Amino acid sequence: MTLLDQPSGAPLGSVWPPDAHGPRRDPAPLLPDPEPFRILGTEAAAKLDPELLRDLYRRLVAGRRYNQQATTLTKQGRLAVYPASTGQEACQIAAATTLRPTDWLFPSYRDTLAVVSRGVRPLDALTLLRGNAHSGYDPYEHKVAPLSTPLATQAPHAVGLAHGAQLRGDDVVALTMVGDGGTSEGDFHEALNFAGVLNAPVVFLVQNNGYAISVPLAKQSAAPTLAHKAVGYGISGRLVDGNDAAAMHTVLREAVEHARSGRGPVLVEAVTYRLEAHTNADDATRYRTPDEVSAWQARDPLAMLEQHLRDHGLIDDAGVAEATEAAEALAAEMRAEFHADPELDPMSLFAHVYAEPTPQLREQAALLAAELAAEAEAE
Amino acid sequence: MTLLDQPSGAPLGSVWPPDAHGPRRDPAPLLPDPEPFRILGTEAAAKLDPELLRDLYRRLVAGRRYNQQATTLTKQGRLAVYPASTGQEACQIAAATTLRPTDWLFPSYRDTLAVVSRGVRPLDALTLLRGNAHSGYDPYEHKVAPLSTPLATQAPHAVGLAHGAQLRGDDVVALTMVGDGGTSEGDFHEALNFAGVLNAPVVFLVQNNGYAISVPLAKQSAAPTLAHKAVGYGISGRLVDGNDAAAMHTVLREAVEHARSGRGPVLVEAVTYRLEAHTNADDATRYRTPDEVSAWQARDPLAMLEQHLRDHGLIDDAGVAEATEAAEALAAEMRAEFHADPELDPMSLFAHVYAEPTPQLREQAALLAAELAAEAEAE
Amino acid sequence: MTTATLAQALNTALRDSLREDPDVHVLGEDVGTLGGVFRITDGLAAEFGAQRCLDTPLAEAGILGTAVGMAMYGLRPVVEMQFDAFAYPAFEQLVSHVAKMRNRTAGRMPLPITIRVPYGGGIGGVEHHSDSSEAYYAHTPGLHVVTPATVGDAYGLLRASIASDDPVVFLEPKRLYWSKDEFTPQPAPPIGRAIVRRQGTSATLLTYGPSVPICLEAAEAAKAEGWDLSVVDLRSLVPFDDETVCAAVRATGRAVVVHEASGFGGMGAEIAARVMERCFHHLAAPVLRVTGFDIPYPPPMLERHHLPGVDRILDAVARLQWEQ
Amino acid sequence: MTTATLAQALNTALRDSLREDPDVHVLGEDVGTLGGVFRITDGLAAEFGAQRCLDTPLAEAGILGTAVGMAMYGLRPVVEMQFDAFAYPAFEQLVSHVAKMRNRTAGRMPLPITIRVPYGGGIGGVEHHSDSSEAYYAHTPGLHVVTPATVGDAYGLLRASIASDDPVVFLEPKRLYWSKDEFTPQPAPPIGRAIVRRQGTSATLLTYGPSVPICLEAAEAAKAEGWDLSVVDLRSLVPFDDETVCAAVRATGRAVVVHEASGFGGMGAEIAARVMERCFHHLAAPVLRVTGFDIPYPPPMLERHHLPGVDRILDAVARLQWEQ
Ligand SMILES: Cc1ncc(C[n+]2csc(CCOP(=O)(O)OP(=O)(O)O)c2C)c(N)n1
Ligand SMILES: Cc1ncc(C[n+]2csc(CCOP(=O)(O)OP(=O)(O)O)c2C)c(N)n1
Ligand SMILES: [Mg+2]
Ligand SMILES: [Mg+2]
Repeated sequence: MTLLDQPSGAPLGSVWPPDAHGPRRDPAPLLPDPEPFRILGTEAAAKLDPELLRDLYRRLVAGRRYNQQATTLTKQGRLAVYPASTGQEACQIAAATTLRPTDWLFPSYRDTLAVVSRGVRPLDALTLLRGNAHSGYDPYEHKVAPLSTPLATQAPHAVGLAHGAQLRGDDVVALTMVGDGGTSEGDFHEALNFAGVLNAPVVFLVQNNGYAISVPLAKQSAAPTLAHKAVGYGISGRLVDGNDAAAMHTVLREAVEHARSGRGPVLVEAVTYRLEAHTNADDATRYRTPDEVSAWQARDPLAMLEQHLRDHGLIDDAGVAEATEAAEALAAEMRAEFHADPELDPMSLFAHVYAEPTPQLREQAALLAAELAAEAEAE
Repeated sequence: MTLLDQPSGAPLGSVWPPDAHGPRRDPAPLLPDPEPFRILGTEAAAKLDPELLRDLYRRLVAGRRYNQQATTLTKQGRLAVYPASTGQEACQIAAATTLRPTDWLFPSYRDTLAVVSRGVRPLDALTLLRGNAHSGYDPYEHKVAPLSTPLATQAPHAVGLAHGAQLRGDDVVALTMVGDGGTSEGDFHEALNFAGVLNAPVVFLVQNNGYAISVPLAKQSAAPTLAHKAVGYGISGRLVDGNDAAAMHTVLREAVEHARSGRGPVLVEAVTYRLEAHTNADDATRYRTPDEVSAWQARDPLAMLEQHLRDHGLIDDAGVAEATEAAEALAAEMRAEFHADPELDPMSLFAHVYAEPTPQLREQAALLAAELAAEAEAE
Repeated sequence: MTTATLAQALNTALRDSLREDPDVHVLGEDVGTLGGVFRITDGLAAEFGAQRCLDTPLAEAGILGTAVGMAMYGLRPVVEMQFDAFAYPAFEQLVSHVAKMRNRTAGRMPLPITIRVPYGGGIGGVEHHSDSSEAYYAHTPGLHVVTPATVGDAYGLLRASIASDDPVVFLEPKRLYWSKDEFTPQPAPPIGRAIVRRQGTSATLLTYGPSVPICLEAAEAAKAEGWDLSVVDLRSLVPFDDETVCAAVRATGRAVVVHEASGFGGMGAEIAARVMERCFHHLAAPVLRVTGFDIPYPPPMLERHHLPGVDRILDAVARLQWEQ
Repeated sequence: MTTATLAQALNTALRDSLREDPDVHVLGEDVGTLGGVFRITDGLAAEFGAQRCLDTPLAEAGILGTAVGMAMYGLRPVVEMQFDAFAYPAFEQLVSHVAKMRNRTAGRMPLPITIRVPYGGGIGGVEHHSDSSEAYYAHTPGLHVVTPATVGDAYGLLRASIASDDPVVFLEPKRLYWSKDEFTPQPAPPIGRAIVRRQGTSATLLTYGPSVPICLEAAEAAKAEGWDLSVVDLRSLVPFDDETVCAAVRATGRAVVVHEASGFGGMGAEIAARVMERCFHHLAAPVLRVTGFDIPYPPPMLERHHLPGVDRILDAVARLQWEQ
């Protein structure tokens, strides 16, 4: 027996001075379950509202179609690049549907489906990836921050917004989405620590899809689970099956209300899988096997929920067809919107650098205007 | 009962695809004891080698005197600034004495006593704070990295060095020292995560002295203990009484050999207290009470060990006097060395910016040389 | 008319801003109970509460990132970075979010954040406590970069920065914190206006922040050499006041740029380049630069050799080709 | 004599370095199994093993900080930053440690680290994938800053950078990765030598990296206007080759600096300033700058308006006061 697992000496109280070292909390309640929380295939499933499940199903069908259509648009050159969330739709949808309209979502580049599920039009949610502007939607309209590309940098923003809302007495919750790779960034750590100290109403949703581009989780972290990181910040950690739409909805709803009730932030690790390549530009065959992918296809969140609904007679062919139609309508809308070329105004480059353009920017804008005029003449 | 403490569904194995998500480790062995490990005042104390305890005592006496002398030197303008480790000497000494000569120490600005305990001359260890150069010792002579001021930035260096040593098959351990405040920095997180993934032989010693300048731990972290952060990186966490010299030595020795044996990095939180102000320039009365300080004076690491030695007849007045004399000799040596003005060569500013000065630096050096020549003439 | 130090003027500016606008929040390391290591936030937590003047955990990216979120929600955060070099951990948040948020949201999400950074040397600080980092910020579109040199400007420019709807990097010349002057709190002209501190005829010194007093000293010393120097205090690096600067340079036909930061790729390069672009045929000599050397900031006992001083400035003036 | 892309030349340089020196280690995000998102490290993990070409966790400060420790132990790390903007999290490690370690240890602890950064735009990247960040590095004493524009230099300069005992920020012009040229691996001249790519008589274009081919194009187009332009490829920003640059400018008496990065406080400011300081009386007109605008890098569909193109360069040449 080594000292590293030897029991400690006398209890703190007996010898310790008035504590300058802050409260020592019991870690037990903070630790996640050893296994991802699941509902489908367990007794708990029966307890759930069938209408909720049908709604989740319809959203999953539409979400899957959205991913397919967006991917197709890249092939047609209508999107510069698209990081699909195919296989992660249950996470994407729960992230949006468990929030109130007054809550805030802080998505990453992969989370446009969550953004769309929050009410933003696909055309606007995908503007960054279409390439005509950096962001297509008004963050305040649907309370969705711009897609964040620098990994984990959006996490402290969520903490700051939640803190600000708390200062104003508003019962707003901020939910931020980070990938398994993003958890390695310093900003992830600093955000969780600030959230813990400020007791800010934030939910950190980590979509652990097994890879950061080509790097598997085993090279990313040695943690028992990513949810175990919560204890180091004195916040609650939850581990959930990210492909179980019912479990995702239940856990996130619980986490959001936990945060809203003032009981502190929550870190949720959703175990899921990216069925497509990192983006259309990536070649996933370089770093993972077809067997692995097909094994995860067997746990497709959409198929799993449909199976459950059919097994329990909660949906019939008509219901499925209806969901499919709605999804096709969404896809058709996307095609229509994206096949029109965006309007571009080069002079807009100078419009929003500052509230008022600096004298230097005015000079530069004049130069570009002259060039454009000359071009126009030439044509 | 909320879902956040509801047990999970079916076990992982039963439904999970071939794991793309890395090993799921049992967190139990990684969790620190609920209370700081102590030896003095427990039965374990009797088991310790008296000569070791006497040696630690002599070092503590000298360390305390070192801190006093350095503080005096600031009053005499012989040091620009000094962050005393008074009250933390047990941590400082154990950090040095539990390492082999081939191991590496990565200290922060407060850890000059650890540096001196490693064999560096006080004059050289304190050069940064004296102000005549950025660093006074050859890092390779005693295997001590330069004092690091940007908080936690030295932690990834320790990981990289340990990783490099491992690649070369050398059984070198790197020990890095960070404060409680430093654990909030992103670099601390990234270093622990890299160490966990690379299984690098690193010991992270966090001296939790209750404050980051004026900010108490409660405003720094909501973690059960800082040692609990270890589990989020899949490494072992240990909590120890940083004022118990015997416990510090025992735990760090154990941690160092744990790392050396390839069983992975260790995070050690030493609960201690900074008895002096942050530095001589700080006014600690602005943020803490005399009562708090005196309560901690009652747990003075030096007094606690001396008490133990006397109670068990392991030291007599002669032994104490001997230790005091050695300490006075050290102080005298410091006074002698520091009261001589350092030699300064302005031209050295250009000497080590690059292996070879750039043409631009040559021009600039010529300009300064001309100025100095003119000055010399003027005098 | 009372007198105050530059530090006190900054403290007053923060207090007045906190009083007038409930959305203003101060946050940073040790800004609350302690009042900041330079005491710039002294007494604010006591008067406005720990929430309005928040002691944060020790993580600069987290501090600035949190401020971004607060600003998104409509607050007006004022962030203190404890020292110049300790703002570097927040560099990604600053460059990739703070500077760009208004632009990437087509003006929908402005970030009215003020980032206070004590900068520069001359106070005997050990390494990492004396950096002049203005060039990093001035080269980053979307940021305003402001630096006061007088007690009055310290107040006026900080008020203007906090009131600005754009992010402002507010660079505080550490070594001037204890400089005293008569002081009545009053608004400054809008950000972006340089000011001629001394009107001369022979040559123009272009400078800012900690180097302004040294240039004024040099101008006095220059009289003995028969030179009557103008001194321009830029006050704002971004936006840049070409008008005032070029007028002052054309009036004398000669110019020297002075700053503490390393010269190569420093702010002085931009100033010299744009002045020569705009005033080429009014110049009798090239615009020269007197700056810190291209070396890591020296240890305290050697810093005086690195910092631009009166003699080095006068040597440069002497090189302005008076013969031809 | 075979042909290769610039990307392949870089890959060959890494391979040859790994072969010749067991202390050379490549580390970064996706550099192993994948071979990097631009495939610059393609096949290296297969040939030298996962340890010599290491897939790291996703944390740039951690990557660079780990490389610092490896270099302290005597290794020669070559770090890949995946994109320009994603090097910002490592800024503190770069400025406060990598750039300063040799100096602060009085030469005892040099850090032979090469930091590869794909930089610049023109590839239709979304925000944060097209930054030109060279000015931040060039202003940081202790760093060498190198950027190749040709297939041959890509090989030679990367070999020289890895062989250097000083830290080198090696900036790879993304948009030239796929440019092809004849290629035989051979050593480059030591870091710090600019090269005249085209000898002209009327004016001199000073440029580097991604803008070199555009300047050569502009020089060809300029013939029609009756201008015979010199084109200087700097290759190294730090150290800077004043000799070659000034000679080329004096020979024509007129100069334009061209780069992609925002102009204000950009590398062009330093180049223009030092050329005018040194060549003032040889110049018939001020040195002009053609650069990116002072705006956040635009979205893909608008980037062409931001980037210096042939027409904008020729417009600047036309403004070089040919009349007077
Ligand atoms: C700070 C930063 N470094 C690197 C990148 C480049 N990059 C984009 S996505 C990605 C992998 C992210 O993996 P993960 O966090 O697991 O999210 P996922 O793509 O799997 O959804 C990387 C390295 C980035 N966007 N930001
Ligand atoms: C990156 C960085 N930010 C801020 C500082 C300024 N600073 C120096 S010491 C200190 C407090 C450190 O507290 P802690 O880590 O607990 O160490 P202690 O001083 O208690 O030993 C701060 C904020 C710094 N040195 N580095
Ligand atoms: Mg992932
Ligand atoms: Mg502390």
